[in-house]
Amino acid sequence: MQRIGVFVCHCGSNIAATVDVKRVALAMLSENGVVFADDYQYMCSESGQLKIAQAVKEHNLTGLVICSCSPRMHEATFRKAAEKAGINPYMVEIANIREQCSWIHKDIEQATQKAIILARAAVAKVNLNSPLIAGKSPVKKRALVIGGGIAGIQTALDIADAGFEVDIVEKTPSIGGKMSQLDKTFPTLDCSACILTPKMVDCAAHEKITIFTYSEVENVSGFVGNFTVDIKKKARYVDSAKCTGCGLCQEKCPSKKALSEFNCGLSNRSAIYTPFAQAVPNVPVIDPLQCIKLKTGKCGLCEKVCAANAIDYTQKDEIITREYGAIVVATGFDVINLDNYDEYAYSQSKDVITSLELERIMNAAGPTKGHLERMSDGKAPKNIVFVQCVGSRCADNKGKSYCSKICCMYTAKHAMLIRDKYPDVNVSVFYIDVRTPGKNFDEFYRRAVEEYGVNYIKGQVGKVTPEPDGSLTVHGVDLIDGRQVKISADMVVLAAAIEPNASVRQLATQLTASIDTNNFLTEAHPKLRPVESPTAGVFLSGVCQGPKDIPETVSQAGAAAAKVIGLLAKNELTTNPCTAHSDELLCNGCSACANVCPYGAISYQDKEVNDHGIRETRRIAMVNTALCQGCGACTVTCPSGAMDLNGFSNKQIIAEVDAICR
Amino acid sequence: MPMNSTESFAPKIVAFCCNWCSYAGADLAGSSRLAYPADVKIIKVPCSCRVNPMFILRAFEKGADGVIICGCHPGDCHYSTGNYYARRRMTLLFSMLEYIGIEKDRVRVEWVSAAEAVKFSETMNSFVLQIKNLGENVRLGDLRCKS
Amino acid sequence: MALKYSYYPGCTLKNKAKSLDITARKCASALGFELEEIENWQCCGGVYPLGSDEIATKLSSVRALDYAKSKSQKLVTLCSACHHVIKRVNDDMKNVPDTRMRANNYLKLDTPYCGETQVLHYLEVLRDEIGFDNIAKAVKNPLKGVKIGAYYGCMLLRPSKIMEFDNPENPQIMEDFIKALGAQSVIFPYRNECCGGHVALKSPESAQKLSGKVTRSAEGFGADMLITACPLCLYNLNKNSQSDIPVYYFTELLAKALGIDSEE
Amino acid sequence: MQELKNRIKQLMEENVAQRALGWKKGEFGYDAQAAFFESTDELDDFVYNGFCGANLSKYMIEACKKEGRTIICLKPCDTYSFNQLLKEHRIQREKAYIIGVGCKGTLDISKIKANGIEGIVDIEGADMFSSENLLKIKTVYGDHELAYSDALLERCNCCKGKEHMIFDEIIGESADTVSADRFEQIEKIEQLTSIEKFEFFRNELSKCIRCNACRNACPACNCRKCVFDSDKFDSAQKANSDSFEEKMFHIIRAFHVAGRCTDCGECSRVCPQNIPLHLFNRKFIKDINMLYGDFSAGSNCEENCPLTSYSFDDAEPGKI
Amino acid sequence: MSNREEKVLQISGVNPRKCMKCGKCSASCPSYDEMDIKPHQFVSYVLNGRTKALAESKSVEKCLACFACVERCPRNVEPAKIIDAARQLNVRQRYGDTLSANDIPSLIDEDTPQQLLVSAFRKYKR
Repeated sequence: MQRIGVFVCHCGSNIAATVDVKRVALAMLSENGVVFADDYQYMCSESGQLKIAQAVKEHNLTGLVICSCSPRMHEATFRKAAEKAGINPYMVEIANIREQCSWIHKDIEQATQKAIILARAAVAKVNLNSPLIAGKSPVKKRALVIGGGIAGIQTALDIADAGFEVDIVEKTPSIGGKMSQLDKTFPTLDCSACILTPKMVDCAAHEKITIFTYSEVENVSGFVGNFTVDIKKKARYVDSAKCTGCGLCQEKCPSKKALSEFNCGLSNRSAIYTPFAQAVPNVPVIDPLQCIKLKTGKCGLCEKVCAANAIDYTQKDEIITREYGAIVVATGFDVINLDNYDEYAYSQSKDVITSLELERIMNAAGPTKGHLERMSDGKAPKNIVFVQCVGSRCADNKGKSYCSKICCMYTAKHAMLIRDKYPDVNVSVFYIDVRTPGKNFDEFYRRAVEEYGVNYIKGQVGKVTPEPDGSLTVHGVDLIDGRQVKISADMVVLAAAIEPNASVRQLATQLTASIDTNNFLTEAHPKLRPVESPTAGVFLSGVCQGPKDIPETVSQAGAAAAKVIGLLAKNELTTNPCTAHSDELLCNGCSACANVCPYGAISYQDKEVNDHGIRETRRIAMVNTALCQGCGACTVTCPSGAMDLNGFSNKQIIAEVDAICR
Repeated sequence: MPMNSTESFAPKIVAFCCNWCSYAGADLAGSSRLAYPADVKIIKVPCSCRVNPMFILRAFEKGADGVIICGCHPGDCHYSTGNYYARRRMTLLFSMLEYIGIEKDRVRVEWVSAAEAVKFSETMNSFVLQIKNLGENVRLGDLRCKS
Repeated sequence: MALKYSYYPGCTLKNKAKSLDITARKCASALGFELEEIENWQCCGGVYPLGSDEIATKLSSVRALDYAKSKSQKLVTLCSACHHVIKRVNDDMKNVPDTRMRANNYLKLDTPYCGETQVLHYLEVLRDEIGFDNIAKAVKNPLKGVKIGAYYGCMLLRPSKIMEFDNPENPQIMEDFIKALGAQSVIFPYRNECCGGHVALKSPESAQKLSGKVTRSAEGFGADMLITACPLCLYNLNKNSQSDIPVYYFTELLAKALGIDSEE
Repeated sequence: MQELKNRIKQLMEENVAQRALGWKKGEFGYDAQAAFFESTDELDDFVYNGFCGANLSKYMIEACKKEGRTIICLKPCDTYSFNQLLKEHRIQREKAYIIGVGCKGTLDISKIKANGIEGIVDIEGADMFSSENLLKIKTVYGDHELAYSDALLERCNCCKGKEHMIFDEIIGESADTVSADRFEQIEKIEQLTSIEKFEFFRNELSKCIRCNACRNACPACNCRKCVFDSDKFDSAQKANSDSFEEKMFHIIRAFHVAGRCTDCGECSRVCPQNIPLHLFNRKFIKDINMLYGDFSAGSNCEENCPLTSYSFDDAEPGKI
Repeated sequence: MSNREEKVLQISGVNPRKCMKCGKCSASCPSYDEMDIKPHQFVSYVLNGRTKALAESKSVEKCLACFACVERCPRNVEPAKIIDAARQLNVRQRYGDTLSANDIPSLIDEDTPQQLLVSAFRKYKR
């Protein structure tokens, strides 16, 4: 028989304003097993925890029920408090009377009644709890970073600097990501390549970092501290060990019609290519869809000119299996497809471009060698119009509901840079709001207006019409002036919304990390655990978690690294004791449970059992508690009820059902 | 069903929520103050695949008027595959309940992610309404109805 | 067996836009489908009633839709206004429970009408059921060298969520149609901007301003002529745009290309 | 039948197997029962006729605990259960010598009695291997005749097929007995209104006396200890007639054997209250076939049970 | 919110709170210059209790029902429905007739399509 203490938290007025906490405590006194019940202002506070310790001592408690906020919030707190007070931490159950009661109900009577029932269910459960001891599992001292943009690079460098091995898996032929495509960065107007390239080189040179470019994560299994990951290294057709990076092959390659991904399709590249001059590794790849040799068997020019003999047309995709203690997702973003926004004529005119395309046009290594030119006729534009919020802040199923966060600042940057370099060019910016929270951000935007004379117009653009003379008419509105505005422009730049890289959907499934309705990875807690995913051992870095600029990305990358370092620094992890176990007297050995176990945690042994005096050898299911994650799939599959789950046993759940339905 | 009896009838509704998605979704509904009727009482389970059909039958036997199971969206299960098994089990169980003449609207499975607070609250509101329209559960207490 | 459709001509096609009706029917039989005029059809009202509580103004459309349902046929329209009204009313009957319930309560049909009929514009029939490539094959007098601007106007395209006719900002169907006839299509940005026809009666100055923009844009891009599906647009562009650019119904050109005599 | 008996005798004498698992004649001509024959002498009582409906597969669990090998006689439909037990590791293949016995359908004594035939003393013509289609029934009130095919169990009218799924040798011919669609009854019930369905099942289930005959006969109900007998689920007091298990017994049992039930029909055959219990199991089979592709439990030993597998685009619960 | 405002919202089915005041409707409106109250202002007029002014505005008659604002509104607010609801308010309160059958002969020519008359009566007359 348990001796249960019930503690009802007021949570200031969060609970007490809607739930009559005293009545809840009083009601619990008549519940089976309850010997003590009390209420208190803040149970999670130090004095609240002290109260628990005192009650345990005075009333010889064996189990605790805390009626408070969600167990996701403070279950760990109360378990620790119980342990301190001398009770097994798994003898604690939380009745969630805040998120599930006081915060969603207004009627005090109703809320109080519901709180009593929730508490009753928790009491019924604790009556059947038994002490659990957590196990230990070792930690593989290596981290995987998925994505080699600035987020992945920074995370990898920080982890490696702490002395742990890191692998970076990057989908494209080079690390560098979106930042490598940028020309200048706000609000300091640093040259993007100048600050990124050294970090890329550091990564390549770091003895603790292994870079797998042109590679993808194929499969993930395991759990925190013990992940096993299959990495697919796509065939590069170039031997990285031999290649000297001389670039002759690219020069000689006769197939030069492919669109350069790096230049957003604004220029061409050869079939054998490195995406950009500073690529890391500086080893080209052969695009099999473009290569004449791979398509027709003829050509082979690159092989002939390669002095290092690095070309290998027979290379195949390769799967590498590696083990990791922690995984960081840093898959970044892409610009949305603009098909839903044809009113801006992006598909109808070459002179309507996205801001990322403008970055390439402004960049000295870009398609126009850094000269501001129209893509249609190479002429220098005289009137440029920027349109903000294209596809952001949309509630119409065409675009994204969120603010892409970086557009206001990069548009101010673009406007300023253009006005600086080409003072005779008129620049107008249509905006809905200018959002500039960030250090020196608003000052930066004001400089664009005040010092550089950028014409900011509050209002959205309705349509861009290409005119017979090759110009573009921008039909907008100036809401402050109360007039429709028509601007004849040579170039229109769209601040297209950003979205998580498409690969994240599948990756989230592989990692069992959850994603939100916009495909951003969900953090474990939006405020308190922003760089951890809800899946232990999986961390988030950069835009894959939500829109952010470079400084924020780098801070988050460092934070994720710190979390990884904290994890890898441990030699072993405490495992969840809520694992499955099978009753050897009831087990039929039928293998149904092993069929549904996602972790391969169930094996079978021929074991001699003593079933009420009958000794016989039986085939019995055995659970490896280091592998078991406690999902419970096996328990339902088991026809005889031999398989049960610690912490969520059949009897406990049924007791809760009974208590709720009573 | 006359309107007034629907109004005064407070159904007993048991909601099994998986720890990783739906329970978190319920928490978010709470912190977002998205109200749903107090008739819903949540039982936390690690995964929707932990829900044994016996729990559901048990709830009905003990007087529940509706049972809803919420889990991660298929493909997003914290344990990779749990909800796929749950989906098959519940599909068959619900079909059986309908087959033996239990109103199939008394049971529901809904996939609610940790981010879908609105969906959680809307789901619970609509489920409670659905159960109120059905009225009290009289059939599934004891199928044999022995005196 | 020839494809048969329930056909809703609408008031203008029986009067000022007779040639749209006649050429459409003749081309249909040449292309192997038949337009069976709905018995006792009533005027659609010309404008879709936007008020969410409007019922009476939607009933004539529902009757036509229900007629097509009873014959298990798709309903085909020609006039942009009729198409707009009937398509949207059909969407209400399918997706707006309140409208569906009240309209059915009023009409007291044998079985309630719940948006079962598929509403197609004649152009959609050409594109989706006949196929522009088949039309190209049937062309006897290719309109070689003619530069034609397709004027869509408003009502076929918007709101795209309901009309589902084509990309509302960059449509393709009429251009593909023009190409099928062997002519050259001229894309001009005002092809989906309003011509102002709706206010031609009481604000002719507005109608002049707006329709002028349309014709100037088309001429600027080198169009020799415009085609449209809407009698009101045709009227307005002819009368108010102060341009001499000829405007035809798309079916008139179709008839010409197919070598069909468009006289009655 | 004699051929079968002789062959068993021979196998035992040659020490191929130590015992046989077959049917023993009962008190009347129509109540043959499953039995172990430990010696050739005991084989005198061995019978194999239309009243040997009992599916012997489940007895193999017991046989596997015994020394040596056991000859087991399996009708075609029984082999499915045998396979299923093999798949679940409940029996060992090497412990069995399987004689697949031909089958022309098994008889339903209540169907015979339903023809107004009472006081039965003896029934002739029930031999499995004879091609005669006539039952001669001696009663205290005189003699009756009935076509063999008119007295078949429902399960034989919608037989899965007369092919043995597993065997060491086959003795005797089988005859096709299919005269009805297996899912016809299920479909009929599905057509009823909710209230009609409920009334139908309530009426049937209220006859249940919880004798557990269905559970005992069912080859899929092979748990060492049934959940209804352990206290793994119920936190409340056990086994009074009001208990949860009592009320939900048949639904839970059907769910426990879903995907494993071979539709052998033993549950309905042995029910003393004549409750058509197979209607539950067959509903699951029908749903599984429709939703997850045709599946026949026990047709082989490899295929995964539909409830321990899944596909990404399975139907959503409540939406079929 | 007064009766009239509620009525407009009910007829239009529009949720004015969804508007983020981007002005895309006004940027898209071909009748913008003819209107005294501009499309992006419609929601404010309803929310601020000035529906009467809206109903009496020129905009009611100037809307071309071209649905450009509906199509392009990033928030699904659909301003055209608001202005039409304001017009409906007039029509239903029986002072909205701005077209009489007697005017027609002077307004038409031999080519005027029936469609124009039909829709004009719907627009200008109860």
